[in-house]
Amino acid sequence: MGILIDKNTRVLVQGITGREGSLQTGQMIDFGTNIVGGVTPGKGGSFVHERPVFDSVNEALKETDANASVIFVPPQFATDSIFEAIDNGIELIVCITEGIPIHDMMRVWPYLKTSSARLLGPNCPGITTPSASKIGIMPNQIHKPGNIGVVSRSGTLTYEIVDMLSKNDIGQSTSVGIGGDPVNGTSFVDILELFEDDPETHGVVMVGEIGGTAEEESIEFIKQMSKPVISYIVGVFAPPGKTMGHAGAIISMGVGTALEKIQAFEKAGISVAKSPSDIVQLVKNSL
Amino acid sequence: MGILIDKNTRVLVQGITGREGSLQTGQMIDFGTNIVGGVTPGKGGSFVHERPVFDSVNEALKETDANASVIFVPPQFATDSIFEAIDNGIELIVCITEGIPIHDMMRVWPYLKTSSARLLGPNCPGITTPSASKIGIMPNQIHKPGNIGVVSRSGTLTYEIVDMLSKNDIGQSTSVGIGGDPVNGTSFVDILELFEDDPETHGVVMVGEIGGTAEEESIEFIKQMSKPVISYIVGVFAPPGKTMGHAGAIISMGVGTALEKIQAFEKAGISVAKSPSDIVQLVKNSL
Amino acid sequence: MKLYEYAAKEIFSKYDIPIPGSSLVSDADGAEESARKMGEVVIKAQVLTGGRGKAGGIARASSPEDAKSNAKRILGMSIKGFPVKKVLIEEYREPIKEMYLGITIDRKKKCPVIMASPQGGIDIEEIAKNSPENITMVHIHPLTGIHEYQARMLANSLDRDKARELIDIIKKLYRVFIDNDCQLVEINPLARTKDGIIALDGKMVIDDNALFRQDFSEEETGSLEEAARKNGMSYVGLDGEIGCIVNGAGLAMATLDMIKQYGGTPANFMDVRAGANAQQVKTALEIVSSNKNVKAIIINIFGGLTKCDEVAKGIIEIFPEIKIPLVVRLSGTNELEGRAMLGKYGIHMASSTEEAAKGVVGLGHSN
Amino acid sequence: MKLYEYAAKEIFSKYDIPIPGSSLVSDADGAEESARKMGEVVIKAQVLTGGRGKAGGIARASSPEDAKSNAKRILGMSIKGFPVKKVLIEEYREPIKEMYLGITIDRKKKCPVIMASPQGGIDIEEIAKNSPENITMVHIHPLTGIHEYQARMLANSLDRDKARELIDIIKKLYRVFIDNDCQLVEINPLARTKDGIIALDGKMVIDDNALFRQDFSEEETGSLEEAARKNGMSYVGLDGEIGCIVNGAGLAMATLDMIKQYGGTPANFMDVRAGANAQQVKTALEIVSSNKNVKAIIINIFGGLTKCDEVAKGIIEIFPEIKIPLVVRLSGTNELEGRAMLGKYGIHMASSTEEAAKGVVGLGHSN
Repeated sequence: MGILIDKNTRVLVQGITGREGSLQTGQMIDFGTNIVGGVTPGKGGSFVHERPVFDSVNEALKETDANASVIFVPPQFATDSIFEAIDNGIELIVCITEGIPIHDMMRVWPYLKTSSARLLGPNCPGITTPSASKIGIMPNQIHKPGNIGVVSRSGTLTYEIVDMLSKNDIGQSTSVGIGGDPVNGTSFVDILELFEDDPETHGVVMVGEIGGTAEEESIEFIKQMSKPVISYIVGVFAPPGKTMGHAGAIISMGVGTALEKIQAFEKAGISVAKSPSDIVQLVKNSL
Repeated sequence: MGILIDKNTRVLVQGITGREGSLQTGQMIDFGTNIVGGVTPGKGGSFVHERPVFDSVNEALKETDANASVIFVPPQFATDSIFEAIDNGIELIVCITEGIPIHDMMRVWPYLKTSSARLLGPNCPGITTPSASKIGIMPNQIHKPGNIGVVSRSGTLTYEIVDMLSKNDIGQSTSVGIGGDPVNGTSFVDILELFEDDPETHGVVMVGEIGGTAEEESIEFIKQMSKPVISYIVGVFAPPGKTMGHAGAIISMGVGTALEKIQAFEKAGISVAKSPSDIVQLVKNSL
Repeated sequence: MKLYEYAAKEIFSKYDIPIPGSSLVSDADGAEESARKMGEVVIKAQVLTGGRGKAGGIARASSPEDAKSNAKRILGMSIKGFPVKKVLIEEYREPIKEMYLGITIDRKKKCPVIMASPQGGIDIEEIAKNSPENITMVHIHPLTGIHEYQARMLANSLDRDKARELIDIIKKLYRVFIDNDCQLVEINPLARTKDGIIALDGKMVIDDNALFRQDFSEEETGSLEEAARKNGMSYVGLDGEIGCIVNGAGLAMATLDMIKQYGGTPANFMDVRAGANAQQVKTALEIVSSNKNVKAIIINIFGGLTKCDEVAKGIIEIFPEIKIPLVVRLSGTNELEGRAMLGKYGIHMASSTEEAAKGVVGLGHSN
Repeated sequence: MKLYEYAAKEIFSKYDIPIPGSSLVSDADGAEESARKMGEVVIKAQVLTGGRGKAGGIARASSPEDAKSNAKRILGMSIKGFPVKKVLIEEYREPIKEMYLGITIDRKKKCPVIMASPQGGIDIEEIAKNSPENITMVHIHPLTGIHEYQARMLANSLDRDKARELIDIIKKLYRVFIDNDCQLVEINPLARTKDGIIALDGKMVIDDNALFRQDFSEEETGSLEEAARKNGMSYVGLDGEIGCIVNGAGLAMATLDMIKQYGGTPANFMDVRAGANAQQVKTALEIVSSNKNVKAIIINIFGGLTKCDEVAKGIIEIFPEIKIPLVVRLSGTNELEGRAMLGKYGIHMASSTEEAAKGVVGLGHSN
C-alpha cells in the first residue's frame, strides 16, 4: 500500500482558509484524500469545502480523529504550526511552506527528534500514494499506481519525473518530496528505509541536487538495499558559490557539488540517470 | 555488585581544585574510588592528590578513560559543568552542588533526557557501593557491604540511616542520594528499577520527604516489585506553606504533604517506618 | 523571596503589561494627596501574605478625605502578623470581567506551567479543586519557550473577544517569569475593563537560589529568618518550646518529627547546611536561643562536609552565655574530637537522633 | 544577503566586539581628512566579494596625503566586476597574532558550528584542507545556545593567554549570529594587538528568508538579480546565450543541465517560484531578454501551484515586443488552456524539458 499514507490517513489542513490552503484542499479532496478538517486561528466555526475549520489543532482533535496534517501557513508562522502539530501528537506533518528562516528550522529540528512525529518538508510538494491519498500539492493527474517509489528534494522536477514515469507506464507506489531547504525533517535514508520495507515497492527513483551532503549520506544504505535505486542529480551546471534560487542549493566548505555527488554514486555502483527520459530507461532495465 | 558504580568506575572530579572538591577527592581516594583526574578551567597541568588536572572534560578524556564525573563547582557554573559532562559522553554524572537556580535545572532536564547520561542530583550526597567505590560526600566510615539498597532525597539523613543500618549489621549493596532539589536528574523509580534488577540487592530502604510527588509516583512500581521496600518519610511536622530550608520542600497546589505521602504508601501496603530505628526493625522483619 | 504587590506591578509595567496608575505611600496625608490627583481610588495594604481583602486591608474611596481616613485605618492594621507599613493608592478601574493568569513550575513535569481561568479574583486553588474544567493549563518547554499557539489557546480560554490583547500579555508575563527567575508570577484578577485588559493585582515569588543574578534587595525586617539567611543558614520559626539546630534539611525535618513523637513541640526549624563552621554554629545558637519560648535546645549533627570539631568549637564559644539546657549529638567527620571537646563542659551528649530528641524533650519538660 | 565589511563591523560594535576606529568615505578628500585625525591608517575597498587584498584593494598609509592618493586609486578600481564606491579608512593596529573565528550552519548536523583557528588572515577553506588539526569546530545546540565551556574550549584553542577576552568575544559573536539570522559571520583576522583582541575584518551573510524580521535595507544596485528578487523571483546571471525561465529551482537546474547536454550554454538561472502570475511571467521575460547575450529563451513550466494559463497570459502580453525566439513548455495545471492560448501566436511549443532544451539550443545556434 505504499509508504506513510493510505486510504485511512485522516488529514487536517493547517492554514485551510488561505488562498493556497483552500485551493489545494479542494484538489486533495478531488484526489480522494480524507480531509477531516482545517485550522485557522480566529476562523473556528466556519467551513471550507464542507470541512469544519477550528481555531487550534487541539480543538480540531476533539472533533476529528486526524492523524496527519499539511501546513500552508506563511513562513513567519509556519514553525509555530509545526510545533503545534508535534505537541498535539500528529504523526505525519507535511509542511509545504517555502521561505522559512533557517534559524527557525534549526530550533524545530532537535524538538522534532525527541518526538515521534515525522515531518516532510518544509518547502516540499508533499506525498502521494496513487489511488489512495495525496497530502500536498503535486498535480493530481500525473500519478499512476504501480511499484516504483519516488523520493526527491525538488518540487516541479518531481512532477516532471512522476509524469514521465506515468506516461511510460511505470506506476508509483508512493512519491515523496522531502523538501529543498537546508534544514528539513526527513532524509533520503529515512524514505529509502521505508521503501525497502514496503512489499509494494519494487524499485526507487531518487532525485537529488547540488548542495549539502544528503545524497552522499544515503550511499551506504543504498548499497545494502535489496531493491534497485535509480538516481538523478541536478545542478551540474550550477556555478559553485552561487545560490541557485531558494532551494538551499548553497555550496559550503567545498562539498556538495552535483558532479561530486554523481561521481560518489557511480563509484558506489548506483545507477545515475543523465536526464528524465534516461530515468525511464534505467528503471525499465532494472526491473 | 550493587548498582551504577563498581570497582571499575573511573571518576573525573569537576571542580577538583576548590576547597570541597579537593577535600572530598582525598576522601574518595581513601575509600578506594578510582579517581582518574579532575577539571578546573585555567588550572590544567597541575595536580591534586597526585591526580592530573585538566582545563576541560574534553582534554581530560584525551588522557584518561573516565566514565563518571562528580561536580563540586559553585551553583552559578554547575549547570554548565553538567552540560559539559553530557556533551562529552560521561555516563554517570553526580552533582553535589547545592543552590542551583531552578530555571537552570529546568533547562538541563530536557537536554539530559535526550542523552544517554544518568545524572544524580544536584544537591545530593552521591552514591556509595561499599568495598567498591564511592562518588560523592557520604562519610567513608558509615558504610558496610551487604544486600540492602538505600535511596534517599536527603543528605545527612541518609548518613544517619546508613550508619544505623551498618551498626545493626545490615550491610548495603548501594546507597544512593537522588538529591533534594525540585528538578533533579534521577527519580525514585529509576533507582528502584535498578535495585529490582540487581541480584545483590535483597531489599530497599527508601527515604522520602515533604514536597513534590516523587514518592507518590513510585507507588505503582513498588507494588509490583519482587523485593521488600521499607519507606521512611520526614516532614510530618513541617507546617504547610513554609519552605523548610533549601531542600526544595515547598508544598504546591495542595499535594505533597508528608502525611498524605505516608497515607498513600500505607494504603498501597508499603511499610512505613516511624523513625530510623524503626527502619532497622522493619528491614529485619522483611528479610 | 516574595515581592510586594507594588514591586510586582513595577516589573509588569517595565514589560508593558497594563497596570492602573498608582502611588505608594506610607502615611495618610500622602494617600490624600495622591487621591486628589487620581479621582476614585483603591487603597491596598502592602503585606507579604494573602487574604488582605477579607481582613479589611483593601478599601475604595471616592474622595481624597475618604482616601485619607481609609489609609489611616489600614496603616494601623496588622494582617496575619504582618504590620502594614505602606499602602498602594491606585486608580479605580471598573472590571467588566475578572480572570486569572499565573505561571509556576510543575515539579512533576519539570517545566513551567501557565494556568488561565476565566473565573478570577478568588483563590485559584479553590477553582482547581471545585471546577478544574475552568482552568486551562499549558506546559512550556523550557528550551523553546512559549509558542504563539500556546498563548493563543490560553487567550481563547480567557476571553475570545480580546484574544489579541491577551496573547500579548501572556507572552510578556512569560518573559517576566523567565527573566526574573520566578517560582510564581500571578495576575489575579486580570480584568477586562472598558479601556482594555489590565492587571489589578500582582504576585511574584523569586527563586532564592537565583538572587545572585537578580537585582532584588530584601527588605530589612530584623527577623530571625533574615539573620539566619545572612549567615548562610535557613531558619523557620514555629510555635513550640524546643530549639533545634541540625545540619541538612532532611535530618532537620526528621528531628522535628521525632521531637513531636516524644511529646515535645519544636520552636523552630534550622538547617545550618553542609560545611558549617564554628562561627556559624555560634550564630545559630544565638538565633535559636533568642526566642524566649525556647526551654531546651537540640543540636543534631551528622558530619559529612560538616566537621564535628568545628561544631564543638562553636558551641564552646557561646555555651557559657546560654542559660538554656542543651543536648548535643555529634556523628560523622571528626566525631571523636568533637565529643572529647564537649565532654569537658558537661554538656548532655546523645549518640543518635532518637536519643537526642528523647533527651531534649525531657529537658524541656523539666525546665 | 551579504553585508559590507563596514556594516558587519557596525554590528560588531553594537555588541561590544572591539573594532578599530574608522570612517566610511566615498571620495579621496574624505579619506585625507579622516587620516588626518587618525594617524596611520588602512584604506579598504568596500566590495561584496573576497580577494580584495590580492587585487590591491587594501593599502596602508602613514600620512594624510598618502591616504588621499591611495583612496583615489582604490575608488577607481573594480574588483571581480564590483566597482569600488566606498572605502573604509581605519586606524592601523599592529597585529601580534592573527586568528580566525567564524560561525556558520552545519547542514548535516542541522545546527550552528563555531570554527576557530589560531592561524588567521588567510582563507579558512585552505586551512581546513591543508591543516584541519588547526581548526577547532564546536557545534552548538540551537535550543540551549552556546555553553560557557564551549566558548572556553574555542578560546583556549585560539590563545590561552587571552582566554577571558576571547570567551567574551566568542559569546558576543554567537549573539550576533543568532540575533541577525546569519548564515555566516566571520572575523578574519581576529587580531591580538598590544591593546587587546580586536576584529580587523568582518563578514556577514544574512538569511534572505529572515529579512522580513531584520532591519537590513538592500543597497540599490539596479542589477537583474535585484529586479527579480523584488518581484518574488530568483535570478542568477551566467555567461551563455540561452535565456531560461523555469518554475522551481530543481527543474530550473535540470533545465540548465539539459541545455548544456545539448550543446548550448545558459545565460541565466531563473526560478519564477510556485504560483507565479501573469505579471511575474511578463517581468521575468523582460528581465531575461534585457541581457544582450541572449539568443533564444526557454520557458519551462510544470504547473502545480503555477497555472499554465496564467503563464500563457504573461507571455502573450509581452511576446510582441520581444525579438528573441522562444520555446515554451507547459505541463500540469490548466495545461490545455495555456497551450491553446499560445497556439494562436505561433510560439514554438515543446512537451517535455528535454524537447524544449533541444529546441532552444537549436534556435540559439540558428539565431
